[in-house]
Amino acid sequence: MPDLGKYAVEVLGAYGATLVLLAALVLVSLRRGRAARAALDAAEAEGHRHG
Amino acid sequence: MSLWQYANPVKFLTLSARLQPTLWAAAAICVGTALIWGFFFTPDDIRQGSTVKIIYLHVPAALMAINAWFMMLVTSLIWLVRRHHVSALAAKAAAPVGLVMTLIALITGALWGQPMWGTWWVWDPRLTSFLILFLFYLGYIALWEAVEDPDTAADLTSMLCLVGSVFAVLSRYAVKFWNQGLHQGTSVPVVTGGRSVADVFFYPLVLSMLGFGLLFVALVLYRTGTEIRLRRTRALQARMGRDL
Amino acid sequence: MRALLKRDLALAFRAGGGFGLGLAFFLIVTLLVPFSIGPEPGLLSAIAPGVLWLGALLACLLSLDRLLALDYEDGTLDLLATAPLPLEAALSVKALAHWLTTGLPLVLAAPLFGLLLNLAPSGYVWLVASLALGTPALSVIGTFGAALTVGIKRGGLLMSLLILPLYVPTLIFGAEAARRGAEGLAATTPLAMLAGITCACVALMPFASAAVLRMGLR
Amino acid sequence: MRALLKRDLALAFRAGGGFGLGLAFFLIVTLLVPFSIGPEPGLLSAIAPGVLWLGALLACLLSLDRLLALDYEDGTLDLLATAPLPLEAALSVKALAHWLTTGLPLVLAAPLFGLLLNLAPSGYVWLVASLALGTPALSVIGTFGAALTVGIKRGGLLMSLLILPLYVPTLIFGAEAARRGAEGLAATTPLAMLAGITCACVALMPFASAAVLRMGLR
Amino acid sequence: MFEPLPLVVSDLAIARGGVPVLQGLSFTLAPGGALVLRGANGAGKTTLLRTLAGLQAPLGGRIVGAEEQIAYAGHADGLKAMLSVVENLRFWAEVFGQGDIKPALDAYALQPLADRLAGTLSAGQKRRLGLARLLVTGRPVWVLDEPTVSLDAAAVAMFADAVRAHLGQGGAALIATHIDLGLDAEVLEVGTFRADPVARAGASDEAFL
Amino acid sequence: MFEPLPLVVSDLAIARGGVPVLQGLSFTLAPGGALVLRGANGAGKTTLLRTLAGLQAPLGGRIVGAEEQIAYAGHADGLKAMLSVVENLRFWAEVFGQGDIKPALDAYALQPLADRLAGTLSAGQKRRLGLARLLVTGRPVWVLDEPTVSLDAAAVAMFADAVRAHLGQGGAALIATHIDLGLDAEVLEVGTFRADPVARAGASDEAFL
Ligand code: HEM
Ligand SMILES: Nc1ncnc2c1ncn2[C@@H]1O[C@H](COP(=O)(O)OP(=O)(O)OP(=O)(O)O)[C@@H](O)[C@H]1O
Ligand SMILES: Nc1ncnc2c1ncn2[C@@H]1O[C@H](COP(=O)(O)OP(=O)(O)OP(=O)(O)O)[C@@H](O)[C@H]1O
Ligand SMILES: [Mg+2]
Ligand SMILES: [Mg+2]
Repeated sequence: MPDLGKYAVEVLGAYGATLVLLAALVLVSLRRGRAARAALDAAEAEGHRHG
Repeated sequence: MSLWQYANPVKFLTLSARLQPTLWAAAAICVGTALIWGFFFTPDDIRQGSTVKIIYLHVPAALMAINAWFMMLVTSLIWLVRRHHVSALAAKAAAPVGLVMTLIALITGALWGQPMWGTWWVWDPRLTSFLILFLFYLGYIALWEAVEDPDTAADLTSMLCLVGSVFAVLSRYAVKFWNQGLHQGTSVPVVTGGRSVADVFFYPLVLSMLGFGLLFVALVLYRTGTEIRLRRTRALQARMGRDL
Repeated sequence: MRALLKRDLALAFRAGGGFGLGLAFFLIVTLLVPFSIGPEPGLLSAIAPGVLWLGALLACLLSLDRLLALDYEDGTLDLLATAPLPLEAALSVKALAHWLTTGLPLVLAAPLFGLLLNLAPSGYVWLVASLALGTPALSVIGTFGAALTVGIKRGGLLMSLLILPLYVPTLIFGAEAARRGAEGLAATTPLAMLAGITCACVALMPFASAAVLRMGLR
Repeated sequence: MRALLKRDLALAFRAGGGFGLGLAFFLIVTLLVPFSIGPEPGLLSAIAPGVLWLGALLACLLSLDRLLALDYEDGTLDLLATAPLPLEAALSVKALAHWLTTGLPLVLAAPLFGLLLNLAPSGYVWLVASLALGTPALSVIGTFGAALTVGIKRGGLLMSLLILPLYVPTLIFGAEAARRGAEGLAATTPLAMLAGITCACVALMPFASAAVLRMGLR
Repeated sequence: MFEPLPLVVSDLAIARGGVPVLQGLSFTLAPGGALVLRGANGAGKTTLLRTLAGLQAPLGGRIVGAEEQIAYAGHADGLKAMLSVVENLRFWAEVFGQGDIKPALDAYALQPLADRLAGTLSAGQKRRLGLARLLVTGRPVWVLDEPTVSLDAAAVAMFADAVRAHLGQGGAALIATHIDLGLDAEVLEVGTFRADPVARAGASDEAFL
Repeated sequence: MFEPLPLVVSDLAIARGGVPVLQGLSFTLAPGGALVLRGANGAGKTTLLRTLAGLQAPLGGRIVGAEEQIAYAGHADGLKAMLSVVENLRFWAEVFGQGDIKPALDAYALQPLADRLAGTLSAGQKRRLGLARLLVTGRPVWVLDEPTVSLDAAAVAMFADAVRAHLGQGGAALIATHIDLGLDAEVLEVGTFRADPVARAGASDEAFL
């Protein structure tokens, strides 16, 4: 851990906030993507049953 | 072989599925390396102390925030002129990414401002322009959400993007006229190649910018795929549900 | 086109119409400012030009809300879109009617409201000039926003969100001109910029609005 | 009643609904203030509490516009008036839904906006407290105004005009509490007054609103 | 099974916009009975039905048995464009304290549309949803203003069936309409109760005459 | 007297909300002819009429002779509640460059209501005013979506007379309706052109299938 001096809060805050935001963005994207995939698979399966 | 063939959703999905693993891996490696390098292995600046480490987050995020809007402008134009659905959906997919990048730039900037300028926020032209950009993203996303019919939504948001871009440029001039500002000038002018940042700070910064760029591309490809699947689901359901 | 203008004006003057209400809103915002920020005359006169411009902008924005929404709801827009009148012209006329019933009264009443806020004596001319040059742009840009959100229920606030960033340049140059005027500085540059923005908007925005409206009606 | 609350919240969160837009409007007003009155930090921090209160009030006001109007237009109000639910309860619930989707987010976001306007550090607590105590009154009084103007096309601006005077006491005490807090003075008296106003309004206004609405539907 | 009192209207006089429209109107609607209101455009049918539903006050006369008994359906359907068919119906069911919406969906063949947003329905589909709402009110007296507007023949038959089932359960219905519904109902011609324009009894302007 | 080209529709395909509704529709509407559209609720009549009026784009096929020829009247009447009957009518007459509104007032017996605000009319009176608007457009091809909703028998007869007179002058009319108008007109059953849900022609979602 580097010595951040008197600016530790700001620097750590900046890194923390950025990583949290990026992680949230990626996770939300992945969750939505999975949901969309599942919905599509369900719709396609049903479509085949209907002919 | 025309480039436009990738405007076909199926072709697009196939290609993007092939590209994505590489992109995600490269993005993770670049961002990870750059941030670890920047955070642990660069010295403090004489004037700014350890806050200089924020640059590896702030600048790439700011860059991507602007580029995302630019990309949306181009894809919107493609949709309006050639009506390729993938293009419109790519714009839709990019907006939240741009919004988050803008937010990161604003937050890291504010955190940087507190030690450097003694205040979280000043009405500096660059900062102000960014806030306006943030609003544009919000409005653009809200409009996508509010319109029921997907093609109409694509049309309307594309027009908003177009008109909004003109006004964004205008705002930039207006804001500069209104207040001269505290913010740094550009220190990495791509055109001239000259720069005002020492090499120790510069290399991780470039790596970080590359990483953020790759991350942006990977995210947009993935999210565009999601949008395509949602549209396809909708189409299938409509086909089955319309039995009246 | 004359018919449309006449009708919009007639509707504005009828009970429940928009005329005078923009003005009233402007008045009330100006009145509420001293209540909310306190009554010191020095502070008030420092912020007077800005508050007046902001009030004018908000009054404009509020009255835009139903510029097209009412016509959409009762089917008039569909019928207008099939009428021989080009939609661009119809929207220009509607923007003009909006300006005549909202912007113009604000311009004329602004000096009075300036008194309420201790505006510096040198500021009146510039305030009126900047409002007169700037409010047409507000109406025209607003029409674009209204066309974008037509057909969206509860579109009013979404419209505000979409329009306000578009209003930024007009507001900056307008308020800057009024402020510099009040402080006795040269205000011709921002005024010229303002005039430029207004001319460009009046000439070009109706096309964008009509395009957007056609998409929205579909 | 639960059903009504659930429905109103669901509608607010749907596309085109009101949630977040009040917040956006608040943001935009705060943003436009520096554009119109200039960027000096000293001036800004002097007017910050007042501007924030005024912005909250206007955001509330704007979103009230269609609180009842939409339900009136599609006939829901007629049907609700004939339902077993007393109209007083229905209107209280609607006011509650309005506060949850507009007032509460404003309260939570206010500190952030305080940053933009250089609010003095001691002011944050008082700002949030005064908004939390005051915004419910704004929603309830606003419901009264909406009931008063239901059925009037383009009633939005008329409603603003009618409501704004009713908002004055709330605004005065609220802004005063926030201002004194920011200046480090004792702010409990205005805060107590504000709490009193809110309690009285929440308890009594729904009866007035329901009475007025019954007349308006006729 | 309902146990409603009969709806008894005696010597009713009503006005719209301060102008008397009908007067001297009396009728009794017994449980199990239906009454069809007829009358030219502007005769005052809508005004009468709104008065019975309690949405406006009568000028004179008495209405007994209406309070909390009436389910009203007017020209507008009270649907939210941004809620789905099921959500719209469930909302009204909850407001009226009823539980199950399935019978209502079935009666108007709305199952295939159940998850569509109400705003995307066609005119007739919207109307069907509006009529289905009556079935979730649990109220005995239906007061309907031109219920069959924009319905096709099949949907009109659904409506007639629903009314018949309602009457069979001891409900009652008062229907203003211009077309023939194929219901076995008494007909009331409102035109014969037209308010006398000279001896205008008790309009709000009367005090000035 | 009009001299319109016939309205020729060939192989038209239309969609609503991105979902194809009708396809393979062809017909010719000659001057002096009337065509009645029939079809169950949700069959796509409104969508078809809006497409012909140019309010939405077709998915495929051609429409010839519609431009600037069509007067459209949809579910909503386009009336301003705060303008009087005469003012409403005169506005549309001016927009369409016509002069005289008296024939229109007479055709629908609106003279007694001439100075009333449109907002105070009854449902049927409003509709009459909405139909009177067609007479001041001077357009040869009337495209009407359920024009007789809430009209009483007398008003339906007025409407039928107005259509007959219009056809007699060489005009043409395309009318979607669920009731019998007593007009001598061809009938087009739109149900037979239902878009095939599997072989969907060119809907906006098609790219995704
Ligand atoms: C909320 C506040 C801030 C915002 C919105 C903001 C915004 C931006 C933007 C948009 C850029 C990209 C400019 C470009 O690439 O041309 C940028 C770059 C930069 N910012 Fe900030 N900034 C903020 C605060 C700060 C602060 C407080 C500092 C440090 C004192 C700072 C230092 C820098 C530096 C060094 C660059 C790189 C300039 C370059 O190399 O191009 N920023 N900022
Ligand atoms: N504000 C008003 N002033 C004067 N007359 C009015 C006013 N409002 C309504 N009327 C008239 O009252 C009469 C009754 O209207 P109502 O809506 O009850 O008729 P209705 O029988 O339902 O007709 P429709 O079959 O057309 O729906 C109409 O003649 C109408 O024109
Ligand atoms: N956004 C949408 N998504 C899916 N289907 C839709 C959408 N909007 C409309 N539809 C469907 O399109 C079909 C055509 O509707 P249209 O309004 O043209 O019917 P119509 O023939 O006029 O019926 P009506 O007689 O009831 O007025 C309907 O089945 C409707 O439910
Ligand atoms: Mg009626
Ligand atoms: Mg239809």
